[in-house]
Amino acid sequence: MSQIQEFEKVLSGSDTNVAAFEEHGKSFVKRAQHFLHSTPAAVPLIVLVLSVIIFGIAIGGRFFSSYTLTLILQQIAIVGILGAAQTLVILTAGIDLSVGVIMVISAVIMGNCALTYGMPTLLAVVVGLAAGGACGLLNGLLVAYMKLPPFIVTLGTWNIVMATNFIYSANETIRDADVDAQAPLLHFFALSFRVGSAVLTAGVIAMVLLVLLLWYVLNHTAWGRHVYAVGDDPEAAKLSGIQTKKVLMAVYTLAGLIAAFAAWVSIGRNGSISPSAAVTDYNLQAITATVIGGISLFGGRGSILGTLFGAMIVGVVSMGLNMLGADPQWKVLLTGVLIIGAVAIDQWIRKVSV
Amino acid sequence: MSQIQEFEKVLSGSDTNVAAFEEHGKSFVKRAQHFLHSTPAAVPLIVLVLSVIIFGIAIGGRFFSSYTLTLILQQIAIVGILGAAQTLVILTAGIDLSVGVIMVISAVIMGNCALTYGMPTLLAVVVGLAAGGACGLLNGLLVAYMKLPPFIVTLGTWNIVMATNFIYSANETIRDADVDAQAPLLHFFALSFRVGSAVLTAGVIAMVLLVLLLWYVLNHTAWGRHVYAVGDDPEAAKLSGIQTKKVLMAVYTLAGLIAAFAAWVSIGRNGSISPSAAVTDYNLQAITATVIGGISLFGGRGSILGTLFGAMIVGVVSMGLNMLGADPQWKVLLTGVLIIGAVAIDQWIRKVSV
Amino acid sequence: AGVGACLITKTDTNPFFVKMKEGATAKAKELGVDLKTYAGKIDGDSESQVAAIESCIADGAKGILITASDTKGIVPTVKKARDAGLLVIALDTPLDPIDAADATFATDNLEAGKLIGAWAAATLGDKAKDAKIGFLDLTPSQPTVDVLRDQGFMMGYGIDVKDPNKIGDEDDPRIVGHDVTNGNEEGGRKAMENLLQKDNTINVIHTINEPAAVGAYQALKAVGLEKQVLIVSVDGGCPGVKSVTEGVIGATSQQYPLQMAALGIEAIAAFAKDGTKPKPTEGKNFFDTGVNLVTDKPANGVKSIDTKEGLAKCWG
Amino acid sequence: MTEQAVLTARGLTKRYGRVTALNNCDFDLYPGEILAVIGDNGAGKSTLIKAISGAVHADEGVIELDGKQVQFKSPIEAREAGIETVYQNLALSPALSIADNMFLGREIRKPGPLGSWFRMLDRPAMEKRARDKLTELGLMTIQNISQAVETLSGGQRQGVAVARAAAFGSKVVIMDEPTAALGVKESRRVLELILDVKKRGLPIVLISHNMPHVFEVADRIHIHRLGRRLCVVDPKQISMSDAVALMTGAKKPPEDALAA
Amino acid sequence: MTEQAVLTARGLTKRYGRVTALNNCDFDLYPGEILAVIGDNGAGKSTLIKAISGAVHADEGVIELDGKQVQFKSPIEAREAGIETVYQNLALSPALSIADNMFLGREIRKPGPLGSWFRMLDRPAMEKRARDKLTELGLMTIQNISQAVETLSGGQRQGVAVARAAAFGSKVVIMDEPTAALGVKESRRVLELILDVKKRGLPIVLISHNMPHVFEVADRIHIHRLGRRLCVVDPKQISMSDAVALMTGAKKPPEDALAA
Ligand SMILES: Nc1ncnc2c1ncn2[C@@H]1O[C@H](COP(=O)(O)OP(=O)(O)OP(=O)(O)O)[C@@H](O)[C@H]1O
Ligand SMILES: Nc1ncnc2c1ncn2[C@@H]1O[C@H](COP(=O)(O)OP(=O)(O)OP(=O)(O)O)[C@@H](O)[C@H]1O
Ligand SMILES: OC[C@H]1O[C@](O)(CO)[C@@H](O)[C@@H]1O
Ligand SMILES: [Mg+2]
Ligand SMILES: [Mg+2]
Repeated sequence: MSQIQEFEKVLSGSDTNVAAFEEHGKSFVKRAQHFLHSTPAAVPLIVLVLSVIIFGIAIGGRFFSSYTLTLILQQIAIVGILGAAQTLVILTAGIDLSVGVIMVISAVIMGNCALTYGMPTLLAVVVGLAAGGACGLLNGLLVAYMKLPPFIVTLGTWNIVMATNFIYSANETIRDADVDAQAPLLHFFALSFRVGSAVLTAGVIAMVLLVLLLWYVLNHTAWGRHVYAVGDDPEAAKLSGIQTKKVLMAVYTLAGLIAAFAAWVSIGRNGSISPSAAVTDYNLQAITATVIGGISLFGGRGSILGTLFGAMIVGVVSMGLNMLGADPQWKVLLTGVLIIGAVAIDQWIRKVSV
Repeated sequence: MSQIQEFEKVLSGSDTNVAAFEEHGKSFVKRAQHFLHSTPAAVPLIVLVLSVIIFGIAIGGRFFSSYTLTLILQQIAIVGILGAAQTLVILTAGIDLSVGVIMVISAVIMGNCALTYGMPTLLAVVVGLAAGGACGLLNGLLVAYMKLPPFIVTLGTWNIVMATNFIYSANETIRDADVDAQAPLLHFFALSFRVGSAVLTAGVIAMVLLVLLLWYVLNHTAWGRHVYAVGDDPEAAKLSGIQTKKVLMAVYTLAGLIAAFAAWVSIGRNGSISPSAAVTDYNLQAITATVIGGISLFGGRGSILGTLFGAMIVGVVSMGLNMLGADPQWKVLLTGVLIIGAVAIDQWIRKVSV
Repeated sequence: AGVGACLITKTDTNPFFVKMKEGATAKAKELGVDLKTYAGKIDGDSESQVAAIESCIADGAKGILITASDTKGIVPTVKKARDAGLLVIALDTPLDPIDAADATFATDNLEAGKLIGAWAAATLGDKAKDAKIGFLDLTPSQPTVDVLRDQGFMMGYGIDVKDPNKIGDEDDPRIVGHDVTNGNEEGGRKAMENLLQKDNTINVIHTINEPAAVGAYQALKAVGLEKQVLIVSVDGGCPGVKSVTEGVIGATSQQYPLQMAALGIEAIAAFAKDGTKPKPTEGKNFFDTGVNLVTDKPANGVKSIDTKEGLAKCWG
Repeated sequence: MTEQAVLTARGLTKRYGRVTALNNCDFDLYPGEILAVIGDNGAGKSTLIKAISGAVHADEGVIELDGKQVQFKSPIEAREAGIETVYQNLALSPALSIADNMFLGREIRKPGPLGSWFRMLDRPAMEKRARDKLTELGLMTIQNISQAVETLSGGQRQGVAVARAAAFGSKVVIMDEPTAALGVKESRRVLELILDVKKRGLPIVLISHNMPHVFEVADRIHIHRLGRRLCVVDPKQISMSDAVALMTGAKKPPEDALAA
Repeated sequence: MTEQAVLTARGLTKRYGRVTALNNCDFDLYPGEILAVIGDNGAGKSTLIKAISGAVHADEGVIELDGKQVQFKSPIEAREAGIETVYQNLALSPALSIADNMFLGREIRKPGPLGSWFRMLDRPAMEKRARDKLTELGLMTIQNISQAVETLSGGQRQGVAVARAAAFGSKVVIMDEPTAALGVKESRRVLELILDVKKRGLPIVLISHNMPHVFEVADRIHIHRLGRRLCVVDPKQISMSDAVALMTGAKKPPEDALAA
C-alpha cells in the first residue's frame, strides 16, 4: 500500500466547524418570504382569503351570510374529495382522468346493492367502496407493472368505466324518495349540523377530515415520504430502495377508494343516484383544484392542504360571480382569467421568495 | 509549477483506438429491435397496420373498400392537424388544452369576416389565421415569460377563448349554403380528388403535407432540435445557449396558427360554421392521438409521424367498431380497451428492443 | 330590490336556449324582475344545474325556470328549492315525475314526435313498410324530451314502441339503430356516420332537434347520400325552417321558446306578488305552448303549415 | 486464494442495443477486503456494479453471494441481502430533505402507539442520527439537515449518499466513484470512512479514477477493460504506472495476473 | 500585476433563501493565464462562475469584461461575448445525439439554398467536426457519434461537454470540475487540452479538487472559502500542503497573499 499524499496530511488541522454564513437581514419581508417558500399551502390560502375579501366588498353582507359560505363548502365537497385523490396521483407525477367516473359508478353500485338487491346498506357501501378500489387497482396495475403512461391508462379506464356504468345501470336513476325509504344510511353525508349560524353537512366535515388525514399520512409516515420520492425522481427512488411499484399500486388504488367515498358523499348531496352524472367533467375540476393548490404536475412537490384551498378558491369565485349576476359566458371567461391569475400570483410570490 | 505525476507518464503508450466491442449477432430479430428502438414512429405504424388487418379479417372486404379507408382519413383530418399542433407543444414538455377552441373561434372569425363583414375571402382566412396565432402567442407569453404551468395557462385560455367565441358569435351558425354562395374559398379543403378508386379531400392531403413539413422542421433544422432540447431538459438547454423562452413562444404561437389552419380545413369538412363545435373535446382526441403515437408527455421524445399514425389508429378502431355494428356504449368501452392495448403493445415492443 | 328570478338552461350554445334567454331577459326587464341566468356546459351536465339552483336559493330568488338536463336526477335539488319557498317551473323539458315542478311550460313533445312520424310515414307511402330508420337521440340518460319525441315519432309512424317510457326496447326490423347526439351538430354528425356504417341504405332519420339534424345532413352530404334520406326534426328555428324550404329537412315540429320564457317570467312575477301558481292546460298535466308541423310538402291526414307561415313564427 | 469469496460473478454479459457494456465478465470479492475497480471511462465498471446490486439485469452470467446463487430483481433485494451501494448518479430524491433521504425506505418510527399505530415518523430521531453521521464523517458542511437535497452543492450531495451507504451496509458496501465530486478534505474523510467500514469487517468495492487513493486503500485491484476483467493485481507488488498502463491498454497483462 | 484583467468581479453577493453562497466575493482573471479556483465543497465556487457566466444573477456586485461593465442576462449573452463554460452539471440534452449537443445553438447549415432557404442542417459536417474534436481530445471512446447522450457513461458525457467548450471558446473558457468524472487517461487529455487552449492565448478558469493537476497547470490559484476569495497564491511559491491548509481553514492567509 502506498503512502498518503503529502498535501493531505495537513487536513488534520483543518477547520471542523459547520460552515456558518452570517444570516442576512431578518426583516419582516424576508421572514414572510421564507415562510411562503417553505409552506407550499400558504400561497393558495392567501389567494383564497383575497378572493373572499374581494367578493365580500363587491357583493356586500349577503356574501358573508353563513348560508352562502357554507353553501360554497357544500358545493366543493365532492370536488375537494376527488381533488384529494387526484393529489395523491399527481404527487407521483401521474394523473388520473378516471376518478370522476369511478365515483359515479361506485354510487350506482351502492344504490343498486342497497335498493335493487336488498343488501344491508352498510354492506352496499362496502361493495361500492370495493368497486372503486378495484377500478383504482386496475389503473395501478397498468401504471406500475405494465409501465404504461398514467394519462393513457386512465383515459382508457375512463372510457371503460363510463361505458360500464351506462350498460350496467341501463341509465336508470334511483330516486331520492326510494333511497330515503329503503336505505337512509346512503344519505348519511347529507346530515347537517348547526354551528352558531353556520350550517355544515357531514359531507363537508368528511372532506376536511379526509384532507387532514392524508396530510398527516403524506408528511408524517414513511409511506407518505415514499409517495413524494417516487414522484420526484422514480429512478432515484428505486435505487434508494423504495418499492416504487407497490407505492404506485397503493396510490392508484387509494385514489379509487377515495373516489368511491366521494360517491357516498355525493349521494348525500344529490339525493338521487343518477348514472348520467358521468358526463360532468369532475376530473377537470379536481385537476384544476389540485393545480391551483400548488401541486406540481411533474410530481413530488406541493401540499395536499393546497388542494383544499384550491377547491375553495374555485368555489368562492364561481359563487361570487353567480351572486354578481354574471352572464354564464362571462362567468366562464372570468373563471379562465382567475385560474391564470391565481397561478400567476402563486408564481410571483414564489419567485420573490427565492 | 509542479511536475506531472509519475503514473500519468505511461499514458503516452496507451491504446488510442476507438473502443470497439464486437458487435453481437446480426440476426433479423436484433436488427428489427434496433430499428424499432431508433425509429419511434415505427411502433404506432405497426399497431396501425395490425388494427387494419384485424378489422379487415373481422369485417371482410367492405372494410378495405376505398370508400371506407378514405372516409377514415377524412374523419381524422382535423384531429390529425390538431394533433400536430399538440405534438409541438408536448415535445416541449407542455400541453395545450386550448387548440380545440382556438380552432373553433378561428373558423367563426373567418366566416364572419367573409360573410358578415364582406372581406375578400383570402383576407378573411388571413385574419382567422392571425387570430389563432394571437391566441397561441398569449399562451406562449404566459408559459415562457411568466413561467406559468402550461396545463393551467391553457386551461385558462380554453375558458377564455370558449366564452369569447360564444359571446362574439352570439351562437349564430353560418349556413353551408351561404358559405358556398358568398365565400366558396372557405370550402377549399372540401375539394376531392379521385386517385384510382380512392377519394381524397384536399383536407386530408393538407394534413399529410403539414405533418411531413413539421417532421422536416423538427428533425432537420436547428430550431427543431431546439424544440426537442427544451422539452428534454430546459435547464440544460438554457445553459447550453438555447433561447428557451423564444423557442417556447414560437411553439405555442405555431400551435395556435396550426389550430387556425385546422379551422379552415374544418369549414371544408363541416360545410357550415358552428360556434357550438367548441364543446366537442377535440383536445382530448388530439392528445390521445399524440400519446398513442408515442410522444412522451414528459417532453423531448417521439416523432411527429407517430402522431399521424396515432390519429389513424383511433380512426380505424372507431370505424371498425362501427362497421361491426357495436352498440354505442360497447364502442366506448372497446375504445378504452384499445387505447390501453395500443400503448401496451408499444411499450412491449420498446422493452424487447432495449 | 325587485323580484329575483333565475333561468337555468341545458346549455347556452344551442340557439333555442339563446332565444329562450333573450325572451326571458326582455320580459324580465318589462316587469322589473331581476333575472340571473345559468347554463350547463354541455347537454347532460346536471351538476352545473344543481349548483345553479343552490346559488339561486342563496341569492334569495323568488322563482326558478329550468330546462333540466337530467330529468330524474335533478328532482331532489328542485325539492330543496321548493321547500325554501321558491316557485320552480320546468320549461321545454318536463321533470320526471312531472309534478316535481310547480308547473311545466312546454311543447307537447309526444305530439311533436307523432306529427313528424305520421308525416314521414305518409310521405313515404307504400315504401314506409320497408324503410330503414335511424334515430338520433339526445343523451344516454334518456331525459323526458328525448323519450317523448322518440317514442312519439314511432307512434306516429306506426311502430310498436313496447314500453313508451323507454328508448331502445323495440324490435321492429325497420329500425337500424339509435345513437346519441348531445343535441349539437358535431354529435349529430358523428351519430349519423355511425349509423351509416351500420347500414348505408338508411332512408329515414328522426333527429332530436335541429342542430343534430344539421350535423346529420353534413354527414350524409359528405358521402353523397343526402338525396336518399328523409330527415325530420323538432324545433322550428329560423335556420331550421329555411332548411325545410331548401329540402334539407323534410319536416320539423315547430316549438315556441320565447313564449315559454315570457310565460315563465310572468308566472314568477305573479307568484311574488300574491303567491298564485300557474295552471296547466285543460286536460293536460302541463301548460302546452303549442306545436305546428312545418313543411312544404303537406301529407294527407297530417295537419301542417307551410314554410312561409313557419318563417313568420320562427325564432332565432 | 483459498478463502471463500463473499461475492462472485461469472460470465456476466450485458448489452445495450448495439453496445456490449459487459462482455463475459468475472468478479470476486473476498471477506474484509477493499477491492478497487479501475478502468477507462466507458469500460463498463458502473454496469458491472449495477448488475451485482440488482439495478440492471445481466443478459447472461451468474452471481453468488456467500456461495449461494442470487438473482436480485431490484436494488431493494440486494439491500435486504446486506449489499449497500452508492451509485454514480447518487440516487437521491431532490425535493426531500437530507434526513428523509438518508432514511428512505428504512424510516424510524416514533416509539409507543404513535409509531406502531399511527405509524408516525420520528423526525427528531432521524435528523439527529443523520446529523451525527454526517458530522462523524466530517461532511457536515451543511447548514440545515432538513434542507432539500436539491439545494446542496454537488459535493455535499455526494457526502449524503456516502454517509447513507456507510451507515447501513451490513455485508458488502459498493461505492461507484464516491469521491469524484468531493473536495480534498471531504475525500479524505470518505477514505477514512472506507477504512473504518473495513475495520468493521465489511468488504468494500471501490470504483475510482484517483490512483493515489486507490493505491493507498485497496487490498486488491480489479482492472476492467473493454467490458471484462482484464486482470487482478496487488497494489503492493505493482507500481501505479504499471496499473495505469494495463488499464489503458499501454501494456499487456502478465500471464499470472488473474491469480493475484 | 499591472496588466489589465480580462474578467474582474467585485463584491459579488448571492443568497439562496437563508444561505449566502457568495459573500462579497472578488475575482480577477488576467490575459492568457490559467487561473485555478479551489475550495471546500459548498464554498461557493460553482455559484461564482455561474454569476460570471450569466447563469445566475448576483444580488450585488459588478462584473467587468475587458474593463467594460457587463451584465449577462443569460448564458447565451455570455457565450456571445466569448465566454464558454463547462458547468458542473454538464448542461447536455440527454435525448439528443452527441453531435447535436456539441452544436446546440450554433448549428451548421447545408451550403447553398438547402441551407439558406430550407434551413437544413448539415448533419454530416457536424458529425465530422464533432468526431474530429473528440478524437483530437482523445475522448473518442464512443462508438457512435449519433448516439443519444443519455446512453453514455458519466465520463463520456464529461468529455463531450469539455470538447464543446474547448471547440467554441473565443475569449474565456471556464471549466467547473471538468475532470471530476474522468478516467486517468481522459483527465490527462483534458489537461493537455487546457494547455492547448492556453497556447491559443485564451485565459482559462479551472475549478478542480485535484491538487496535483491544479499545481501542474495553474498560473495562479484563487482560494475560495466561505463564499469569498480568501487569497490568491502562486503555485510556484507555495506548497500543495499550504494551499490545502489555507483552503480548509487549517491556516490563516499571509497578509500579502491577495497581491499574488
Ligand atoms: N442505459 C444505457 N443505454 C445504452 N448504453 C449504455 C447505457 N448505460 C451504459 N451504456 C454504455 O455502456 C458502456 C459502459 O458504461 P458504464 O457506465 O458501465 O462505464 P463506466 O466504466 O462506469 O464508465 P465511467 O468511468 O465513465 O463511469 C458505455 O459505452 C456506455 O455508453
Ligand atoms: N439553487 C440553490 N438553492 C439553494 N441553495 C443553493 C443553491 N445552489 C447552491 N446553494 C448553496 O450555496 C452554497 C454554495 O454552493 P456551490 O454549488 O456554489 O458550492 P461549490 O463551491 O461549487 O461546491 P462543490 O465543490 O461541492 O461543487 C452551498 O451551501 C449550497 O447549498
Ligand atoms: O338538446 C335537446 C333540446 O334541444 C331542443 O330541441 C332545442 O333545440 C330542446 O327543445 C331540447 O330540450
Ligand atoms: Mg461509471
Ligand atoms: Mg461546485
